[in-house]
Amino acid sequence: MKTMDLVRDVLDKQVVDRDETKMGRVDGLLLEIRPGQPPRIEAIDMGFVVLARRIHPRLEAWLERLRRRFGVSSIRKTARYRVPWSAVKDVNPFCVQLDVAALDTPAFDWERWLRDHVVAHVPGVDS
Amino acid sequence: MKKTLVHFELLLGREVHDSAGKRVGRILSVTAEREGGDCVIREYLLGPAALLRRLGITTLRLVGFKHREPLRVPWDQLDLSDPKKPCLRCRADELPK
Amino acid sequence: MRNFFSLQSSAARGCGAILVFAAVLAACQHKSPEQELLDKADAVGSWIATLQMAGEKWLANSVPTSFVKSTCKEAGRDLDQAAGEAAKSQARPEVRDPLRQLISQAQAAGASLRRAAAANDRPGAAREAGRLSALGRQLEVWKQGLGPP
Amino acid sequence: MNMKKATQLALGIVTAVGGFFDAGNLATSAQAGASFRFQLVWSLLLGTLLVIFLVEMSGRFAAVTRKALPDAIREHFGFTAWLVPFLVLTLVHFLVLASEIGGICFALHLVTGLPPAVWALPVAVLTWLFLWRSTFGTIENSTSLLGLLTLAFVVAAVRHHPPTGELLAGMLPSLPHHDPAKYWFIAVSILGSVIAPYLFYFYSSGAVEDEWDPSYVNVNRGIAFVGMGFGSLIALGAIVVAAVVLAPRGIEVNDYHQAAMMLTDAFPFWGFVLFAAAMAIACLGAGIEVALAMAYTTAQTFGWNWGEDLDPREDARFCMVYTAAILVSSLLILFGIDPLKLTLVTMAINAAVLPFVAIPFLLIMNDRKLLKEHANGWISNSVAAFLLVLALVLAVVSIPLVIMGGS
Repeated sequence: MKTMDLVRDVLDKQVVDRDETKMGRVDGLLLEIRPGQPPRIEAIDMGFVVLARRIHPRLEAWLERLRRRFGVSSIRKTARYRVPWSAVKDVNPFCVQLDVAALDTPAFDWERWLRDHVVAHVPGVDS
Repeated sequence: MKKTLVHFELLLGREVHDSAGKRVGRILSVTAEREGGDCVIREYLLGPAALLRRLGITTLRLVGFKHREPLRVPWDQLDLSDPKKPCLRCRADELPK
Repeated sequence: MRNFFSLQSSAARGCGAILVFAAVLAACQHKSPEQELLDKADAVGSWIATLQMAGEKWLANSVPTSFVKSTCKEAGRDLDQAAGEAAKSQARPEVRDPLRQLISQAQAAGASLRRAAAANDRPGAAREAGRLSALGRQLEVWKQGLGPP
Repeated sequence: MNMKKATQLALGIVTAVGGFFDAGNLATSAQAGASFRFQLVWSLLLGTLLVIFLVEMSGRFAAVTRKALPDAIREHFGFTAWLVPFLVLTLVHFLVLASEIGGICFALHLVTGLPPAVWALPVAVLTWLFLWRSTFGTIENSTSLLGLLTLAFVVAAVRHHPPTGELLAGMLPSLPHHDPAKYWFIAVSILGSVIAPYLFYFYSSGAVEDEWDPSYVNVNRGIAFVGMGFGSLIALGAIVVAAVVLAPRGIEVNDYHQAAMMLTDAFPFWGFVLFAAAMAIACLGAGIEVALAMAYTTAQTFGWNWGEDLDPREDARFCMVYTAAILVSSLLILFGIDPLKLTLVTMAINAAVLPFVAIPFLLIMNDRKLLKEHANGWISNSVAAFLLVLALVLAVVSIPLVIMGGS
């Protein structure tokens, strides 16, 4: 895809990792404004704080404070995860594919935390 | 040099004024191209027609809705130095058709 | 996106208008005390019929005893409420008092039916079912006496 | 059509029959039949016609784009536009789930005599276990095969030989002779129970789980028409039975106890147990579908990994959503909310939130870039436009009706 509509084809798209594991959505895009050159996409923003910003800047500030105060250390980063555009492998009508492994990224912090601390303790799930 | 960064998602829906201060329309769609490893912005599309185009709605034409072309603003004509108040570097009627 | 926000806020205004509309409708729905009693009587009649059916079905071995007991309990609760509201009604006494009488008889019949089912007293249950059936007919007569609304 | 698609079609139809009839349908049908005999059949027919078209659309969308509805709606309209419908639908789904759990609890109360509130937590655990342990396929097959028990209402209706003339007359809308507020409240509730929003989110996500592709468009059409048609036949059966058994005795359904003896005229010995079993199974099947619909919608909104076929360790967040939803909604029943009143009010709210479902749905079904030649044609769009107008009217009238007519 050479020409695309950033709103239609990139923003809010499903993000998948190398193995096509769903790891979140393009919650925001960061543009770099360059003098004399067209703006380029610097990075993809993912996470709750980014979504909060889209609703209202005050909600973002509030969530950010809450996160700093109560965040469990292992899931602290997940509220905001920024991936440089250079990590994007493919943009297709179905998803935006990144050249990373979801499990190693902060986007999967919650998933990992729930798996290790909740799901693993449910009787009947062999760990 | 420090980079000037703008949150793209916050640009959407912002009202654009031209150099004479006249209201031109809201940013509702943005086209971009991939250049090597980069992805760069080409045009900003303004007005309700841009929204309909983005949503792929063509049926409204059947019920008599006039199908207008969205207003196209090339990347170099939009001043984003204050992302909350984007404005044109020219007058609305000077935009290339 | 801002377009959607304005859409949503107009939707919120729409909801406000609906609530006002509802309040106005509710205010217009003002009923006479006799009319309110008649509405109450429908619910009472429905419970009387339910109790009668439960009794008859229990006698026919179609429903278990526990069901009769819990039905009587639910009916008792609603009938108590109806009795309280009828007592507070502003309707004319010659209209209101026969209904209060009927409700208290229905309460008594429900309680006896419950005891009869619990004690596996089949003749007793049959008697109560008959009594409920008569009460249902009396309620109809009372409704007719009140005339068409 | 190959063998796999034929089985899919058969299974899909059975699923639709099993999944369609739930606490809402049972409650509204019983109330309609008991209070207005056959006069509200038109509302059921209208709802069925609309739900057939909507289910067909949501399945077609999933087959062609391989995306489920919530997924596509967020991508298409953006997060801010989807946020309000998402929150509203989550709240409604929560109430529907509580209604279904309440229905199972009441059915168990009928059989055991213990109060429904006692059953709230065990039922929650049972429902959750079902979801936690099984794959999408087993859930579909087991609940829907058992769901065929609800056909008892149809058999009973036939045994009663309902008056055909009156039944046919009920298929056309008419003004009530008494209690207009109640009449319209039930009419709206029936529409809300038939066009339940969770159906579309569940059905389209299920189609993605079953890996449908564009070649399934016709299978989907068959499932929508036959399955939803059969499902509403069961609801029709319940209206007829209530009209023949309860209405002549003067019983109105303001409490589930008043509906529980419905089948004992047609089946003197088994009727009572059959009612309880049909109710429990219908509500369990629907409860599982609603809980899954909630998990699908949330996971897709935020882009989490999802799928009922995955091991809970692979989509922990998805599993946590249905776990929390089941637990919290069972609390409503534990605290002793009357299941029937909850169900009836929820069905009216279902109708009130229909615009939130209908508007994005109809816009997206017309996107030719996404759907190409499978985008809505003029028939679907006419039905859809009608639905939209109806949905807006319902949204305006249903809240006042809840206040006035809700018993």
